[in-house]
Amino acid sequence: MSLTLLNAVIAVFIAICFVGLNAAYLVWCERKGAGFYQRRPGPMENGLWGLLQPPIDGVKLMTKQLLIPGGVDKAIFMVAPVLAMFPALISFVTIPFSETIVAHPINVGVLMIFASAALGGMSLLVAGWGSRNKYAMISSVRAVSQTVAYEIPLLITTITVVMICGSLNLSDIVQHQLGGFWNWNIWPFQKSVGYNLLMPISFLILFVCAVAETNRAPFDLGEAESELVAGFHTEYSSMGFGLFFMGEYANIVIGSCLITILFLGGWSCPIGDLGFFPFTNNVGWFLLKIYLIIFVFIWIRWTFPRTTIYGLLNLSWKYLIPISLFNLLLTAGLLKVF
Amino acid sequence: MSIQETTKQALSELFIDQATDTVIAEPPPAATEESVDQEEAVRLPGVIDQNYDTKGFHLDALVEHEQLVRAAEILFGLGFFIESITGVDWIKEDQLEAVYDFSRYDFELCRVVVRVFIPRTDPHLPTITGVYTGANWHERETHDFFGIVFDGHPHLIPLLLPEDADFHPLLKDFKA
Amino acid sequence: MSQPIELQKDETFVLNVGPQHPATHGVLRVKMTMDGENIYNAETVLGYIHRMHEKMAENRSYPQYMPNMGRLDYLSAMAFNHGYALVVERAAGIEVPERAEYIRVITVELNRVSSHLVWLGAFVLDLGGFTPLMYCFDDREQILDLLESVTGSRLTYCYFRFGGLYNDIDDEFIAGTHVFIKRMRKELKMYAKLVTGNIILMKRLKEHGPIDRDMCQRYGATGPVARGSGIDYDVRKNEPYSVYPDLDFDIPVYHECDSFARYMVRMDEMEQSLRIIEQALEKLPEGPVNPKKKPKIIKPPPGDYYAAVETARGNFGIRLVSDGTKNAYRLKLRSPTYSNMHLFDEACRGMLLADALAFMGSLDLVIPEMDR
Amino acid sequence: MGGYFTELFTGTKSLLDGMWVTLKEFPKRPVTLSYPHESVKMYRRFRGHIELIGDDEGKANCIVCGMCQRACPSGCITLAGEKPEGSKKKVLTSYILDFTTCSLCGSCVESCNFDALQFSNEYNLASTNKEDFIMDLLKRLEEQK
Repeated sequence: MSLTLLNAVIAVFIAICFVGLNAAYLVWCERKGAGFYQRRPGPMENGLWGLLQPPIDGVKLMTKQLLIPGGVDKAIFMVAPVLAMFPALISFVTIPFSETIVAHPINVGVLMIFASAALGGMSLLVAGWGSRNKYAMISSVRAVSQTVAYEIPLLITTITVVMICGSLNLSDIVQHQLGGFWNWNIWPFQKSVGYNLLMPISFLILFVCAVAETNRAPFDLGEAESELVAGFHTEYSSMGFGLFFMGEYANIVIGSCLITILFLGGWSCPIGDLGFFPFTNNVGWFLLKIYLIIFVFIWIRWTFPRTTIYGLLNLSWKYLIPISLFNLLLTAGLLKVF
Repeated sequence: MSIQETTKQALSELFIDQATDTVIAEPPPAATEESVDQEEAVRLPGVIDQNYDTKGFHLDALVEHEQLVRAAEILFGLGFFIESITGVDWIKEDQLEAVYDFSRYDFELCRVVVRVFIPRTDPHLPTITGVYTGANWHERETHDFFGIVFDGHPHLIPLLLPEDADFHPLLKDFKA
Repeated sequence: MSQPIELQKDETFVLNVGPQHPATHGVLRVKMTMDGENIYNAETVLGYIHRMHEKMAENRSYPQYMPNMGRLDYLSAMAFNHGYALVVERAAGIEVPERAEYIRVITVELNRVSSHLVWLGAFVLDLGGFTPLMYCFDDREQILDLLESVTGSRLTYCYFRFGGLYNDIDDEFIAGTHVFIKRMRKELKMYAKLVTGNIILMKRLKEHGPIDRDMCQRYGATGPVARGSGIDYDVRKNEPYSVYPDLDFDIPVYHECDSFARYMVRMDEMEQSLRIIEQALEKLPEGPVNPKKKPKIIKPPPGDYYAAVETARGNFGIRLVSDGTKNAYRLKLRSPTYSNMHLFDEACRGMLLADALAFMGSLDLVIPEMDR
Repeated sequence: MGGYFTELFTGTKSLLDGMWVTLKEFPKRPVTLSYPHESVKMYRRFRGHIELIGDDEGKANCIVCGMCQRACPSGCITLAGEKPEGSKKKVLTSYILDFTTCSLCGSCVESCNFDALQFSNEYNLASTNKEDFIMDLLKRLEEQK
């Protein structure tokens, strides 16, 4: 028992370090990427290629005054950023980075991630409500309706994969896809279900849902800087804002981890385990895959304009949910046949 | 019949019941040598043609202030849109002039200017917001700058000036 | 979609959009009464950057007032200068040499393209897309460099003089303009792919922000706003001035009356402006750019004069009342966005906040010009 | 139903088109200039603040006619001159430009008939001190020599 607890504490500590570093350097990547997409160099001044920018930003955020607007409910106002960060950290506990690197493998890891992701939506509501600001309020209401709408196709798609792999354990799902890229769930032919032509589309649906769940452009209705100033974190300064920021990037990492595990074979080497170093199933492949997905996240963000709330809900209810439901039924049928 | 003639005729009907039958056929002012003040002072209500090349507009209507709304209605019916409303302060004559500019969207070019003279003390005009909704801001602006009160205006509060402004900067006797 | 919703007056709250808000592009304030995210009504509050340019005109001589024009609409300062030059030339009876007229047209049209580029970038930024802004500014930079090499400044040009120009253009400028036109044609295709075709953008603009013909007439809307509502009104065609009658160009008109129509009008106008510039460069005659005889002190005869030009945002009119002295007796500036913005209140009722702000972006507002 | 799938297809295609455009920009070199490290060459006609033109000995060409002062719309030029004994021409003794109100319109340069004024190429004019913008152009001319 105590060993498990210690294990968990160490895991959370490592997760915090990982999340913190990731958040900091993902911001750098985002800014640099934005720069390259926009014909400019991005951060350049601090260190080589601006690599010192994130720590300096961190110092700036930490030394700033934490302003609390007059008349807010202080408890709620203060708890919101923590609530944004906490579920993201929890989720990392179950994510298998490789066969051995996993903090605490849970049999129902998928459920665990979704449970904490749902909690993430809560933080936006709390922040919007606690800020005593009309923009923040509108933003939080938007964000919650968005989360509700996109959790459904996300879950349905995940269930499809879970059915194919026959397990809710994330490690088992990856194990099911080992042995070369042709075994990944993204392809329309599967070992267990034969030909399911909708699998690539399911992957896309999961991807879109991940973008929407993490409140990223083009689904960043919660932030919508040209409409709602800064949305739910309008009133936050200093580390309160910093935590929201870190939470956002942590969520992006979790989202891409989930996509990698469910569809891209997790830590598996794309050409099968050849038995010598880079070509073994190791954590390097996992990280490579998640950063590739994050690159696409950044690419999308700096390409598209923002949708509106009805566009977002239309997409979810008219396209994503019917198609993913159809795929669920199809997969169930195919499972019976093969 | 060109739109200029149609408009002129339509506007002229405003002045028919004014007993002076010479008004309609008033010739365009040929001589501009005499000072504009005298010319404006003797001018009677009516519509006159103007030389577009030198003036920049075609028809010039001087109306009494009770004819103003009717004139706007006529122009609206003929498909004119409102360009602007403004004032001119003729301090020597102790008069304020309100100038309404109208123009057309189609290729029959016709710019119409409607003028009203009102006394400088206690200037009142009827609003034309009932005809042209867009006159709202123009009238508010004119109220800001000249203090002309537009009777019946739905929301006559300062627009460009601060909300507590009680001065009218474009009056010639305004000192900052 | 923004279906007509029964909005309850007693369940509303007031949302102050501006005077400091990212979507208002300046110090415009819109007091929106909202029912949830739907707008019940919107009262525009102007005057945060009001500088009383009209009073300044009464205290400055005619040439001294010229720099003020660039401060009205910082994005198409050239067209505003043109309007002012036109009215004074009309009043004082000054002839303009042909070469000067052509150069005026070239610079005004270049300025129009640059203004539309800023609008495009800022408009897509309003919709949440950041990258096109940077591309637009990159393209605009080429125009600003060209104009800077001729006029000496980048934004408030003050390039026109009564009867002529500040100085002549050189071969370098002509060559640079040809290069720019070639580049811009390519870039317009790129924008069509990146922005115009984008499904998200189309969904946000099509059938949103309706302005019909009747509304335009009542409010006096002009420029791309009117042309997006099926009104083929363009001062350059309807009331030809300068050498526009000699040049072959079309007025893009769209009949959909929505934000997308206004968007398309501006995109097509850039293409047309390039055409105008190309032709004007071809026809550019030799000769002086300033008239041989010009009154030393400009004193127009008493009377009132009117001139209108087509700026990037619509019909800019100037009414000049002269009393025969060297200062104007009264100068009225009729700015296009003033009328265009006025219809916002009526048009935005029942819209969602996001749509209303997209609609506001499609009106292409420049606040200093509105407040004057 | 047909419209449903057409829209799905064209919509997705338009998004991919857009992504292709931005991806093509990704490897290109930036077009910006890292300003404090490098700066653009100013155009010959660039309108900076005005400065006096001197002759070879560094004496100002200005004959103190005051045309520029009268031409200035915002009244930002103050100049004074005196007639030294035995000389016919006035000599400039001070030429102050109040740059805080100058709008760089160039009316002064145009009004000058004696080739005494020109635009400088200065554009690094930011300062936190208001006094920096009250410029003594005569001193500036002397310093240039």
